[in-house]
Amino acid sequence: MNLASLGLAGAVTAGVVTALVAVLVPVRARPVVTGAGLVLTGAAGVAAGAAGLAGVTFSVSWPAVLPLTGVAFGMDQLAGLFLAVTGGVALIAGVYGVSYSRHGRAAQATLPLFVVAMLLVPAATSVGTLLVCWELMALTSLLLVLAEHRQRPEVAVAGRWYAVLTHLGFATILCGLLILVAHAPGDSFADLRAAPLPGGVAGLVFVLTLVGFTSKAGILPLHAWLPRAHPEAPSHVSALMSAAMVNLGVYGVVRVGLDLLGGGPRWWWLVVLGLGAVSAVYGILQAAMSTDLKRLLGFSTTENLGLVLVGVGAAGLLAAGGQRVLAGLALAAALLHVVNHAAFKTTLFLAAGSVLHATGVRDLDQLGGLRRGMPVTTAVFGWGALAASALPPGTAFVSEWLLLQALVHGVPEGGGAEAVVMPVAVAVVALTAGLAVATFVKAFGVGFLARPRSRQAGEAHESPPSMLAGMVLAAAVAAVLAVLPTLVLPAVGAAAAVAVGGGPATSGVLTVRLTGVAGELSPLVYAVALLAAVVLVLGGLRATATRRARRAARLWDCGGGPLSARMEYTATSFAEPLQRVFDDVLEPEQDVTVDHVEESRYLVRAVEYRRAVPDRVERRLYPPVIAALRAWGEAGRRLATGSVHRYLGYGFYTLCGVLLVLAVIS
Amino acid sequence: MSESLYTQLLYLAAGAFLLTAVLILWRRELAVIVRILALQGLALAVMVAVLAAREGSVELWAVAGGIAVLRVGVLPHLVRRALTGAEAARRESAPSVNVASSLLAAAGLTLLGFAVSQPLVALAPSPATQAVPVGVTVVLIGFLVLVTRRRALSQLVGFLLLDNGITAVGFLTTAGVGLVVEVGVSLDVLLAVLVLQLLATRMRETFGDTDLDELRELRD
Amino acid sequence: MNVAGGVVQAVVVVGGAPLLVGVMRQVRARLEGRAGPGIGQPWRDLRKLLGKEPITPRGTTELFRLAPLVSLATVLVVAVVAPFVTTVPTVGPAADLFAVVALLALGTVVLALAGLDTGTAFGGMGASREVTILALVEPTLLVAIFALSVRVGSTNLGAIMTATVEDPARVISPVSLLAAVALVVVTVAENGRLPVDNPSTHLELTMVHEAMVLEYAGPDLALVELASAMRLAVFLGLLGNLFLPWGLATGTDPVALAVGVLALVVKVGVLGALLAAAEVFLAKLRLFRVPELLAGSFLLSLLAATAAFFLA
Amino acid sequence: MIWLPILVPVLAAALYAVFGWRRASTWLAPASAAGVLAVAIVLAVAVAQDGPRTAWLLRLDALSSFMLVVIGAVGLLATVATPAYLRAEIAAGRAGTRTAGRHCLLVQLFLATMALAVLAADLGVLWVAIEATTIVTAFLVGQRRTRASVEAAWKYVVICSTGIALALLGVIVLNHAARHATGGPVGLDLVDLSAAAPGLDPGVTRIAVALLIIGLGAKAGLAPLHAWLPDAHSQAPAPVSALMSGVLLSVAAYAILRVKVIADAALGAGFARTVLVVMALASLVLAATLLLGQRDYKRMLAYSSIEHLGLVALASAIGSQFAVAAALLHVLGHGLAKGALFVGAGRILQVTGTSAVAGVRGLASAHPALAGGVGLGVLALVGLPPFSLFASELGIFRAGFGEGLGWVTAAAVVLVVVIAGALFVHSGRMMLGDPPDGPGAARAAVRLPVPTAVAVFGGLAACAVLGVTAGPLGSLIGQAAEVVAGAR
Repeated sequence: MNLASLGLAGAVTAGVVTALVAVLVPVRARPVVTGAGLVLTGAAGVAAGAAGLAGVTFSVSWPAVLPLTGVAFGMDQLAGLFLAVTGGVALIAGVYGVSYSRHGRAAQATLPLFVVAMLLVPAATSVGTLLVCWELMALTSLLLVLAEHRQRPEVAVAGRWYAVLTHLGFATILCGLLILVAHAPGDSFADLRAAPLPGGVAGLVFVLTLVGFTSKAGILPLHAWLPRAHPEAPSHVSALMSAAMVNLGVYGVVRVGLDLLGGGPRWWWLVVLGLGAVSAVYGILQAAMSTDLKRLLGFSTTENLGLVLVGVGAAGLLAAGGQRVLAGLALAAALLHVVNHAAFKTTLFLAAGSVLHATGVRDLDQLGGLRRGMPVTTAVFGWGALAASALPPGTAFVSEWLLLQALVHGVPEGGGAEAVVMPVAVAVVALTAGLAVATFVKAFGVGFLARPRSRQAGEAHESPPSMLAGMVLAAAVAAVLAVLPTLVLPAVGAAAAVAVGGGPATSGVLTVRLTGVAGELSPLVYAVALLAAVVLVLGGLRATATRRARRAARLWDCGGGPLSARMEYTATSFAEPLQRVFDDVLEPEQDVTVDHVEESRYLVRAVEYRRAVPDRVERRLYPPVIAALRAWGEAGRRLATGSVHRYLGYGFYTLCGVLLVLAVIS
Repeated sequence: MSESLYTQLLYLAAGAFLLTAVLILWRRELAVIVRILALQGLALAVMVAVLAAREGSVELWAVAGGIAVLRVGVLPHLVRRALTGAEAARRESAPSVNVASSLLAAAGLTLLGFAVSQPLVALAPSPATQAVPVGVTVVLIGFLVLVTRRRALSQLVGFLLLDNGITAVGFLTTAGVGLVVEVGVSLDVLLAVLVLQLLATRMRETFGDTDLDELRELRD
Repeated sequence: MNVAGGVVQAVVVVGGAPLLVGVMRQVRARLEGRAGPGIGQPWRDLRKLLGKEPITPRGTTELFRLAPLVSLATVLVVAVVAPFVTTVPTVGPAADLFAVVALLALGTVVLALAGLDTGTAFGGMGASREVTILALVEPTLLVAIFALSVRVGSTNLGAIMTATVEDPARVISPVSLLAAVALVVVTVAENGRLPVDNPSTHLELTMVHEAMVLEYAGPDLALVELASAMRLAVFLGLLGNLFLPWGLATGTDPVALAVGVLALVVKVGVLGALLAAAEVFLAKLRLFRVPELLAGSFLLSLLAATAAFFLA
Repeated sequence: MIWLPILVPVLAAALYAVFGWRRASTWLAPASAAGVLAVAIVLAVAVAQDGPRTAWLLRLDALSSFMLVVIGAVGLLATVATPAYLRAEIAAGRAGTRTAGRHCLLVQLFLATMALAVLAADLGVLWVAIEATTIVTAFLVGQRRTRASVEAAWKYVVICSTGIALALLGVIVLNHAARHATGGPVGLDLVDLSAAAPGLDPGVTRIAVALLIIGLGAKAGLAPLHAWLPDAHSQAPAPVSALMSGVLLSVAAYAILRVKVIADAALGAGFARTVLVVMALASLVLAATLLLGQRDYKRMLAYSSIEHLGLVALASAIGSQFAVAAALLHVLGHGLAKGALFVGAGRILQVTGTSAVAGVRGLASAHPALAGGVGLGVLALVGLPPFSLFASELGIFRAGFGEGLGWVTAAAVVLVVVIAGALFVHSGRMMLGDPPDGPGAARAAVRLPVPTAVAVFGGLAACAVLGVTAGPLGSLIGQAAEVVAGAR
């Protein structure tokens, strides 16, 4: 036993015990018990992950568990990274949940099991184990998504989408991995790495698993569950799903594509990069249009995971071209973005949950003015929004900078496909970053600043202490990651090295220095410099400006009387210019109704403007499939008309056919 | 019994066996059909008796007797009993495939039966196995009756036809499959027919008509 | 560390930026046949504003008061760390081009948030338009950076400029030209100049930047104006140094620094004058035609990035 | 000793015949089923130690003892739920005590015939036993005496009897081949047959095998003669549906496995595999097609049985030891889960009065325990862990990809996904949301009777435990699979 295996065992034990206890204890003690158990589970997961990142390994297999297949667990740096992230998010969600969670017994008991399943996925070292943990994760998350099904009818719809799409994704992963297993002596990862594989089969395996894993990561085109399920789940569950579960999709792509299949031809990674790029832009565009706070965050997850896949794709492409060091850099950038995204998305979802808790409103058009009632939540969300906007000194800035460095340096001397791919990828990252800025300015500015746009928002009050503690903890982690990414970068680099080989991608303590290529960045310096500059400006202002006291004054109302909240810019109007720019991509649905005064058609009484930006990919892709399935089912009903003659006829004709065939072949 | 007499008797019985099957397909009057069914049972019993005489086996004679009782007496009687009181259902209403077509189909099925039985005949050529195709054909015709006839009782007859054919094949190939199994099979068939007869009666009681195409409440 | 260089750069940018605005207004006035107020007018305006009482509109939060400070601070940091006068880095490895761009964007973002914070239609409108343009400019900017840095193998501004100084022929390469044009468009868009925005209008329908900062008054407004001017100066300075890096000091001795300052002032002054002259002949584009302009510039920058392999 | 699994239920049946449905005899049925299970376990241990044993007409090997365990386990589950079910039926006036007594009697006979089927040493006896199951269950299906239930019973008997008659023809043809086997004549004894199989005439054996598989397939709910299944399962009383779906189909599948052993030895693996693959895929397509637009939740469960038996058939077609082990595990897991589900569905029918999917809304709110049980059951059917169906489906698919049936297996996976989607959607509609007001609303909460709850949750718990670890059953399954695939 070592720290890694002990930690994992501890996490599993804590999770399962918590689930059992949560079923048994009375309703009032339940949130505290679940929260405490979740914190323990998460902490044990972090410990196991940290040990794994430090290079502690273990390997166990229990053939008796899971009949026929058996399970095997182990640890390496790559697994450790994802374990640590999941554990960390769980820990924070546990703290938050103590005063947030008011759900039923089943949901409370499922939550720790969900965390356990997520912790086990990266620790799996055989196909059977991976699949069983994957499905356990899907099952528990499905139950959690459904936790509030009585409150809102949309929950059932979201659950349906999630159930079907996640099962579809699982099926493709299953097929892919089983084809791989069929060419190997056993189903352990070690066997698979050693298996000789024909190129076509490897490609098939990769594509199949890619479809499944990217679906879990919320990547287009199988993303449709994500913007539905994430908003409808309880907020700490949303945080777990959005910050921990989707990562495992990336884990799957990296583990199978780079580790088990050992890289592969360029086209694999061009596909990955393309999927990532399209998802990033599409996700953030939808987020920029969204007025539902949690849906916005959900689409932002699609965006960020898209960016991660851009990094993974670049890593695969570079590795295929023999540039191992740069591949390591690209993968390290992607994995660092996974970590960073987990930190800031947890922050954001928890803050959104706090808003929802206080107001019951998710619609940005009805929020606003939360600063007064909820100062801590506002500050936390503001910090999260900065982190998500990829601006210094935010968290995402560092990882996106690393990603850009990998892309800039990724062009080989002679040019080639990379010479076109890399600049386009840079453009995608840039556009995504720009739109992310717009999105989060909207979310924060409209949602939290200015005046409340509804009664609920006006009466909002700060959330209970444990929720605040959870949020602040998440924000603090995001802050540390933003300023001192060097704390985690060596570990992230080691995890990347597991998949693509090569040494550490970066070095340095206060400064991130790239290995092998020129490039350095010191987020700490920027933070300090900004702070110093603010102090300097403030000093300069004190020295030069008059010392008169600040005076409150009326806003400029064009002389038309006091401004009301209805005159404010809303999230919809804020996004309108962008919507116009991307009209052809988004195909929004708009509707203007003009009401006239009875006496004259020239006097307008009211103008009503409605806009909806449906998910166009979903609109184009899914309805035909659903309609086809429905038609299939409808047509198929003719198979069972109730006529016993018909039923016997099936047998009769089959028999005659079979006998005929037998007579012919004998 | 001389070889030729044996063969001729056997083939005569087999011919009668097939003919009765075709007649059942042809006729619509249920009472007549039941009578033909009894005749077919008789033909089957004769077939087994001829085999018994040929083999000189007491056991087979006993089986022949059993068959005669069961298939000439009991089973047709059961069907007839279900018929009584069913005035409206005495005639087969228009079958889903008309008589002419079903006769043509029967011709096709005969060809198929003969074609498919070739390996069975070839495995152990003898006068008895030469008649196996007749049994197979009757099985197929029985199935055809099941598929096309609309009255509950006609289906019952079809089932019995099927069963007669199978029994014939059994005796013509290997003179039975062992006593225990034989008895078990006969008992099962008897019980199945009993159950079907009871159900047919119950159906008539519950909703009057036994036209099976009315029976389409359970569907998707 | 190169404290002297950093201080000199900061002083030059802070002191010179309002003068640059003054020069541009003067050029414009002369070309339009007016006498103009003189190039010192922006400084005089700032002094007047600093002397007024600070005002906080009702209903705004701390963010509204902090925004001008942060906005100015970001430009100040850029002025210190980026190579304007000398390529010797001021504070460690901070002169990364991506980082500089992101810092400048941060300044815009806080002002946009402040605009939203006021809760007026103007503030929201300005913020919305400003971030839209920001989002659309980003791809052009970063791809142009890509084009410039791929050849050097670094995104460090100092490294790029040094490489150009050492090999002047690069300037007239197609990559450079395309990237330069793209960056000029970016500069125009990012600083709210014609034809993207008209800095001297206060017409509701067309305002972008001015609508966002409409509620500021007194010393706060002074900071906003100063930051805006410095932003323009910084952009022009970077543009000048990236494509015409001559005169840039590569050491820290006072003479070289002095030459560097002089070169910077001349480059920025000329560029500013050219920009002002061009503006005389331009009308403001409709807001929804701006994306076309930006798309064009993006195309140029993408061509620049790929041209590095296909033309060079 | 070997006769015990048959004698115990027969004795119980006799007692029911004498005493009918009384307070004292209520728990006789579960006791008898528990007895079968206990004997099955004892026998399984004995077989594991001493190898197969035979008695007159019967033979017990690892495969038979495993099937006995399945019969005992699902039988116990169904009979535990029976008293509560019958009481509710009597209370609702849909049945009298005579019907109840006859119900119990027939169920015991049903268990006995199934036990006979899996213990039969002789293909003929096996056939007799399987046909006998049709006869004893016919009246159980028609128990409610409504138009629909009589209709279902008629279809059930006609289609199954016809199918099974084809199997009889197959038995006879196989007997013909066996009498003329090159190694000297043999009877229908299963062991003798497989020993002599290489000497069987291939042409004749092919006909026999085709007839046997198609015929037994009717009883196993495989296409093309599957159509009785949804009707019978939806009309039969819930515990009987549980038994039919949970074990009867599997017993027929067991018979197919026995036939396949002979077929593979006589004809090579290809022939039976082709037939079974076609039937398995046809069943899966059919189940998927009819589940998509399904409107009746009991029929939904029935079609899901067709799906699962299709998977078992696929595993049999694959035929490797691993695949057969997966098939056996699947049989047990499916029996437990489906048994629990039918019991639960029967309860839903009793509390809501409708079997239409559209008629049930907001079940999770109105009847949380019942909905929880049924919901978990659906998740088990879909093949989610920790339920054992996950392990067995994974095993089947793995074997399929490993044994060169990649495309077929891939098609099966796709169909299973479609089916899972349909199940999710339909059951989600029933479970989730707020119960509506007005007509069609789930009536006021009725407590779930304890025995029903025990049956539902006990079955699911057993299924889940089995999915985590098979324990000693694992080795039994291994041995049983060796009986089928060991010869290869």
